Amino acid sequence: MLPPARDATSGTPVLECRDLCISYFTRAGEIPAVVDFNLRLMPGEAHGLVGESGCGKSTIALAVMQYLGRNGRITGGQILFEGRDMLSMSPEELRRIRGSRIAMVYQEPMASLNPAMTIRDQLAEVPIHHEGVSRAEARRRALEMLHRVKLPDCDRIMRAYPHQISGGQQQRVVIAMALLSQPKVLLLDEPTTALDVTVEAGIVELIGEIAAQYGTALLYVSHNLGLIRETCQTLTVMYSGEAVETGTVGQVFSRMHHPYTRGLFGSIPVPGADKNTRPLRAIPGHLPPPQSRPRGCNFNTRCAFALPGLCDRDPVAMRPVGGEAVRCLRVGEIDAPEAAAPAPRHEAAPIGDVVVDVRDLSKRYHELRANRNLTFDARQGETVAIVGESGCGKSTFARILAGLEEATSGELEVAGTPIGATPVQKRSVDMVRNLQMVFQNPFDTLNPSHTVGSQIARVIRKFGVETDEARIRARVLELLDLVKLPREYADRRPRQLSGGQKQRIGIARAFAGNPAVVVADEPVSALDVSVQAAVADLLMSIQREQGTTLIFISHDLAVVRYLADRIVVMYLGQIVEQGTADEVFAAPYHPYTEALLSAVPIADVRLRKRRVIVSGDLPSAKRPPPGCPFSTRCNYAIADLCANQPPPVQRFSGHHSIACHLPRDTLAAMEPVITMAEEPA
Amino acid sequence: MIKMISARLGQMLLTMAVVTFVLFAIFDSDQFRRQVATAELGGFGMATLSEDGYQKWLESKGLTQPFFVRYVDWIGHVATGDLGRSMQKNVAVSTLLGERLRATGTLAFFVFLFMIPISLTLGALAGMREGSLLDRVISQFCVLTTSIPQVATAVVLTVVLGLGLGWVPTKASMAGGFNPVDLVLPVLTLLLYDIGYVARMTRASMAEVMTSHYIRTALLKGIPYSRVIIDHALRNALIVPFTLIFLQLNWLLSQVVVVEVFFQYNGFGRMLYDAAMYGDVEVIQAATLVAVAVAVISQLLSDIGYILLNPRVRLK
Amino acid sequence: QEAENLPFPPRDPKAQAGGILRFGQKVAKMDDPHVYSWNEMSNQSRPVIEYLTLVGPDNVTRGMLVESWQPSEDLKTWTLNVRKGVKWHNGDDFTAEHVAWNIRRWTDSDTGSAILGLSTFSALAQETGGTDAKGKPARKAPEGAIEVVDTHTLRLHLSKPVLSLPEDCGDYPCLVIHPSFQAPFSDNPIGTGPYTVKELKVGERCVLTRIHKTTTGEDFTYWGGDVYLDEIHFLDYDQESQTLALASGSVDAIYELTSDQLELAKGIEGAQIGVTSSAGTLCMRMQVDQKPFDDIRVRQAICKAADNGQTTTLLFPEGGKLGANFHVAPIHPEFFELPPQRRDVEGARALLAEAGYPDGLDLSIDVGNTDGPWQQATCEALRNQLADAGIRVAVNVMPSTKFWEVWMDTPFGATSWGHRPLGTMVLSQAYRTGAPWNETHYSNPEFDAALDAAEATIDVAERRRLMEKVETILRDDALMVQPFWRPIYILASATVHGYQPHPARQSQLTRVWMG
Amino acid sequence: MTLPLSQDRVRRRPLVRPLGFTGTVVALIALIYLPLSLYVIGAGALGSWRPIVLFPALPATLTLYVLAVRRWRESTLAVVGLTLVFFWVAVAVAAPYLPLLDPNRPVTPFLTPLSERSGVTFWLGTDMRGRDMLSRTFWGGQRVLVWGLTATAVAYVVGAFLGLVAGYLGGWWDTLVSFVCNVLISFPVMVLLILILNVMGQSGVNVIIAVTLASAPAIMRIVRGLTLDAKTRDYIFAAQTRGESALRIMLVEILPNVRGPLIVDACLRLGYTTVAITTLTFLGLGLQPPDPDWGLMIKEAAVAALLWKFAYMMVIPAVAVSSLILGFNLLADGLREISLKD
Ligand SMILES: Nc1ncnc2c1ncn2[C@@H]1O[C@H](COP(=O)(O)OP(=O)(O)OP(=O)(O)O)[C@@H](O)[C@H]1O
Ligand SMILES: Nc1ncnc2c1ncn2[C@@H]1O[C@H](COP(=O)(O)OP(=O)(O)OP(=O)(O)O)[C@@H](O)[C@H]1O
Ligand SMILES: [Mg+2]
Ligand SMILES: [Mg+2]
Repeated sequence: MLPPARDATSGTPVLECRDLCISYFTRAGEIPAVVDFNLRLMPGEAHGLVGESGCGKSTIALAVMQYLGRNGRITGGQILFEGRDMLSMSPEELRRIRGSRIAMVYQEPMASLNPAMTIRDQLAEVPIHHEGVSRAEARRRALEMLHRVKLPDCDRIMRAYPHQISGGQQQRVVIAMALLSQPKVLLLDEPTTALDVTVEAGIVELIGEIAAQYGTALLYVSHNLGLIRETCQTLTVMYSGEAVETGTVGQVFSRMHHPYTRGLFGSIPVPGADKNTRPLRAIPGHLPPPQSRPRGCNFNTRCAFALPGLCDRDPVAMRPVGGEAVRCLRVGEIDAPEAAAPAPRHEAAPIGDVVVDVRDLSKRYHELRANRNLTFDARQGETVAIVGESGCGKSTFARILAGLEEATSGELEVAGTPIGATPVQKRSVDMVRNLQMVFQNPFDTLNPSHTVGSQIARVIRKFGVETDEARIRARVLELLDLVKLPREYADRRPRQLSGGQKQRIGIARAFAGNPAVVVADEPVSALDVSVQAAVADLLMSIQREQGTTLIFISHDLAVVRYLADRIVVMYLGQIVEQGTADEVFAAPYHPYTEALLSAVPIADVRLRKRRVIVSGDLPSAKRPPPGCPFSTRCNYAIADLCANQPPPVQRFSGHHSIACHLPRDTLAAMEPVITMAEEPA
Repeated sequence: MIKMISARLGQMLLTMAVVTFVLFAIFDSDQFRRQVATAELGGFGMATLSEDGYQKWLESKGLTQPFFVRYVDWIGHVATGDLGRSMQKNVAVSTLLGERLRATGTLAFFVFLFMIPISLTLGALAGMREGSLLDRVISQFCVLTTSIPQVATAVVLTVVLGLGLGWVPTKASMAGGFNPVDLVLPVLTLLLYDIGYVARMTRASMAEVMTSHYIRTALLKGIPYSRVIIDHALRNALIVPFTLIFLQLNWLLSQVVVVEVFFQYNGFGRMLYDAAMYGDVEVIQAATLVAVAVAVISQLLSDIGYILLNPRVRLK
Repeated sequence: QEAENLPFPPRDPKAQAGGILRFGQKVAKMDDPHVYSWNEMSNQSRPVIEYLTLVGPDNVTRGMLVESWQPSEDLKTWTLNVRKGVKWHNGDDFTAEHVAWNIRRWTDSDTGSAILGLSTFSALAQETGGTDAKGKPARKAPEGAIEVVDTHTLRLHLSKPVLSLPEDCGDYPCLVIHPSFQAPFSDNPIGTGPYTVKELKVGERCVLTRIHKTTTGEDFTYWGGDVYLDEIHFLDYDQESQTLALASGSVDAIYELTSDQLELAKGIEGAQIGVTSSAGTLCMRMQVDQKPFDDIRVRQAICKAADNGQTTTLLFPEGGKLGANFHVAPIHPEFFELPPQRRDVEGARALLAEAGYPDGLDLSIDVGNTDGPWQQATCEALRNQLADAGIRVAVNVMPSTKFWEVWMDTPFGATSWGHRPLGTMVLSQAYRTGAPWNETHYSNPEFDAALDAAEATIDVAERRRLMEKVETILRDDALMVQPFWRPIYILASATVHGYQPHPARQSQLTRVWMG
Repeated sequence: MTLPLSQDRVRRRPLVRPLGFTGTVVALIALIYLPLSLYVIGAGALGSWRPIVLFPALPATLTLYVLAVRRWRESTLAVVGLTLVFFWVAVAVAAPYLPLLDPNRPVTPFLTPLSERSGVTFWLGTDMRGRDMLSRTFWGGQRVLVWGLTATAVAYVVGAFLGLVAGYLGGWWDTLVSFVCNVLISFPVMVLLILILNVMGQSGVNVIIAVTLASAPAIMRIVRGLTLDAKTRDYIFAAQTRGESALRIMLVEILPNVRGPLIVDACLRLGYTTVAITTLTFLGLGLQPPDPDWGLMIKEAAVAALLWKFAYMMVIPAVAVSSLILGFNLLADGLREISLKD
């Protein structure tokens, strides 16, 4: 499926970066965003660029396009396109190359399409301006290209404006636009991050096919190691403006050398691992901003192997290790396998009585049914995860639980008290205190105008946990200890904190009143992987200590698998499958669960994945099909039946139930999606 | 769309009813009737007028009837197109209003004629390259012109162009018939501020569009810069200014008061000012109806313009 | 063919007929001439309808629609000889009956005319029994008071002696209209003058045009002889804008040049400025029955602290005449010159302390700028002067209509009094006990008696002698600070001839010509 | 043994700290604004205190200027704007103590700038009544500043509260408040001001009412929009899930966060209010004489001094008022620029 990797040492690379240095010039001074970056991209090769947010990935992609905005400048090195230095090209030459020989696809498809022009005009522009063809010819080519990227109903899409088509379709259009002139190099800057996982799977597949078909070289920028593993042959891991490790995917994923790469892998939840048997190991500390990088190795302040006097002295150069290059002074010494030993296991917390009991809960917004007949429960000390893609009604449920919305019908009991239709103002202080929320967006979760300490203190005061000012202060400091933040942070304002730190404060705030139930609505999905691991672990450890019931909402199955005792899978407002984590991850599957599982990119080379691609996008929640909500995209759909009849709930073992029309045996006979590979590649 | 239009027009009627009711109520006070009588008869006359005489005078003006009767009457008349009579000017309000609106319309026409192309061009040029020298010059010019109160502009223009250089008449009463040269100063006064304002808005809109990702996409598609500006940037950047231009109508209605009073131009603003100072209720009422209608309709036009120009909203 | 005893200036031998005069002033409506409240209204009407008598630019009153008059010995019965040969625009002959009709209307308080405040007509009217809210009686001329002797003779029987009948008849609203009158006058302009109203757009323009035919189609010859202008266009300009309009050539003459604009006007090439003295003034008067002005020492202190000389030079350096706080002007025939009073700040302080205000006094004066911003400036000057004596005055400026509502009621106000041809006229309208415009609430029998005596004396020299007492009482009672007599300025371009400033600001355009 | 004490000592902080930056600024503004408004509005009631009430405002003005410049020094626009505004504030505060001639005493009319008369130099000349232009210009800013600030502040309190109510509570509240504001907005501003002032008479208080009625709807709309945005933030949900009262959420959770755009808008609106007050005075409807006032100076000069050689009489007040408005506008631009950079 993927084109075989060519020999990277022979022939002219289509794109080459030599000792590339890029800086942004701001009023704070020069920000060296990228330092000493090298890259050789051979024709037809797919190269991945991974790293956490802010490490300079996009900067490299834009530098290749020679488009760094007003304040960005290439301060050193060369960029060679087919052996020619791009820095010495005239603007007109550059213009000719852009969009025809090198093309780029961006993260947010909606933002990269002109809202006031039809898709047709935006596509046709490319051949018109690059090849001088007639408008009709240009349109013909555009249409053809839309067919190639497997868009349905191409004629309609040609005439549509960007907002009239779905996000997945927009991304395909953007890809079609990039491919129209059959470029030699295609730069993809996080092309799927804004999309739902099942849609993402389709796009990733498409990119792979296209690369194979056109022989285009790909530079694939992503923060998702799994995605790189599935799409590229070679990769570069970046940290804080520098490449720290490059090599082929096989080499790097199976025997990584740089401590950072290892840390990164250690913090990614892998399907098959859970919080008790294989806790994640977060990298300590956080990414230093470009203007305050440490001396010596950029990673030395966070590295377990850093040697004072060695790693913190001089800049470190890339050095070859096997077929790879690694930017580490101690690369040989620290390769011992014990370095990767897993962190200690935790005892599973005891599970108590049912605390949250949901029966037939529905919520309508006018004609839109955000939740339909939800039924499940959660016990004391248990983590129940709700997974599902955007718009399936996860947050709606959380809001009902928190009393911000009222259920339209059905029951919701917490500790025996019905609260489904009681808004928060009408709930008892005790109930409010016992039911707290952790929110998704770290930038929004704290009020930017008040200090962190005062926001926690307010909760303590409000719930009457403490009344004396000195003791409130003491409690605030204790809570900061609990979430492992320095005590001085009490006087800081949210903008002085990083995303992960904010999320910790959010957690401290939620737990300030010792709640019995905490609802966490996507608490880690906006965070970088390394931070994600730390925050998720924190949540788990507090839960363990306090015996809290945690309702964990996420769209990321890997995270969910890692944390949850039980999983509830939702699609378009309905529960399609629920059971313990193990049950949901093993066959039988609901076809949607199967697709969801398959769509999760897996970075662990020991795991094999069966590919299940579903077509199309999520239908609008306003007009769900009358039968099974998934019937429009289901590969197994039974004609007439699925689309029109609501599916029956089939019970398998204990808690495991699946709402599906497929016969029990068919379900039971499903192959597992993820399996252990016999031998690591 | 039709729903929106009718809803807005309904709202407009409601607003008109409320506003005219409030005005009627305010002007119904005894104090106000006396003020009108004083304006009519003069201070010396009022001092010699007997109470009977005053009552007779009120009666002759139809002011003795209870207020709601007059209001309902007035509404009835307005519904049939009769806007009443100006006490101060002794003509039918509809005639007066018609003439004055035409005059102000002429003024507005010239203001818009120059303002639209100039301000859009300036704004687009400035916004195209944010932070460039051209941008700085245009922006500062705009801040400066929008900082000078119109009374000051009017005075200075009169001194320089009217008296100093003697190029144009200093007053625009059009007493000797319509004379386009008379319009120079009022139009210039209105223009100076308005150009600055609209250009600033255009610049902001353009600058925002220029930083958008689709402009980056277009440039990196290899489309020539000029085509990117014309095909991609302007099309989006001018949506806001275009809708803003309709809203300027409402703004203009307010600004013409100062300018028309200063330049003695017989338009809507001067009429309203005179009427307000005199307490000429029916003129004020009629002018208010116009003002409300202009406000609502210009808002409506601006919204419709926005919808039509912006496919994102249009095709929802 | 020029008739004798015409009230107009003699005709200019160089005069050319024809042309249009563009005259800048506020264009007001012409509703009911008898209730005109602005001079501008009468300006627009004067070429159409006329007075019984005309007060000339020289402050001399001459017969207009009445040719002559004879008072009785006791000044209570006046015989008027109506001019013969005068025709109305509708072809009717002008008769004494018409005059009687007009006078009846003037004296009916229901008309709402300020004319009733004039001595003659208040002496002609009697109370009818009804009263108004302010307790003022309704009034009307009784049967027999206005006696039509024959078609051209009229006899008026007044209830008390009045000296100023001819002057009163020339006051600006005393225009003589046809009994068929229906408001608004502008729609139905029947008069006796040489012009008729062609177009009126209030706030824009008023066009008067020569009348050559009566409405019945007969030839119309104006009784007053030569008239030169074909048309008179009154074009609407605010007081402040008139000068500029003339400067930019939009008008040929303006109604009034304000003193502020004198410098500006001098700078206009070829423009002629006309000046005359008038008996118009600003009275910053105090109500004698209101605190703290009920204490005469306070009033005297204020008068002592005021510096009228300074105010005069400040406001009207060219043409202003010094006032002396008794409201009779040097141009009045009966003016008696009292010895001047010196400013005495210390004396004022002493009086104040005596009156119980050793730390000074806080006052507020209402001013309405009814004739222009000079009124406010006068108050400000007074404020600055009084400050020296520890009297702190807040100048409360209000729009003119607001001021006219309070002018009779405010304890301390600045009222602009127009020109009266005789000194006694204004005294009897404003300071006599119970007079219609007695804004000071002054009531002094001694003063009333002295004024009666003066008003009963037809001989000017004798009257002047009698005025000494009147003026002294008024000045000693310290009713007002009346700092100056304002000059009247007009402005016209060089092409306008025969346009003269008038002390009562009546623009008399009959003999004006363009050349 | 001495441990608690020493800890205490460590905790002690410099004096301005407990107030914080915002607190210090608010205190300084109060120190300037209150004496100034007392001086201008309550002149009569002050009696013999009048000459000294402005003393505390002088150092406060300087301190505030220095603080503000240091805070916003990164934006040249903001610094220029601040300098213009503070020039006039300083002049307004210091006017009683500067060696100026009495602004109301006539000397000689029509003295052109820089001319000398009996040993006194008239830097800006005298007006048509012979009053010193320099002193009139300096005194003239006081009332515009005081009434402009007061009117804008009142309009803000009213508008912001309505906006919070309409935006946060929504539903009927929103419908009602929005309708009333729409009604007011459909009046052209100048017309509204003229009507109000003509109906209620001319006084500073009525100017405040008029400006409030004219500005509050627009402020309400802005605050409503910002509130609608803030309302969807998680921290508001967090407050709601704590069961906080609506009033507290509006005032404590939302209001501080909409402050940024509001401060920018307030600077612009101070400019508009200054224009409005000047224009109203010019039309004879605003604040009334006796004291010098820029609008009035323009008005008087526009009548009397329309000659090239006398143009200084209206150019000076026109430049004065324009520079103040320019200051407000530049400040607004600068602040917006800074907020965009963050
Ligand atoms: N225009 C700019 N001006 C100043 N600094 C910038 C600019 N653009 C990016 N940076 C800084 O440069 C560094 C690299 O940014 P870049 O966008 O390349 O990171 P990235 O790896 O693409 O991150 P992400 O995953 O968040 O997209 C960051 O620290 C960023 O803050
Ligand atoms: N207040 C509301 N009014 C109307 N519709 C709403 C409202 N809130 C949510 N919805 C709709 O209800 C559906 C479920 O929304 P919800 O926010 O619960 O989804 P979600 O699963 O949390 O999605 P995401 O992953 O994007 O956060 C969506 O279609 C959404 O548009
Ligand atoms: Mg990026
Ligand atoms: Mg959600």
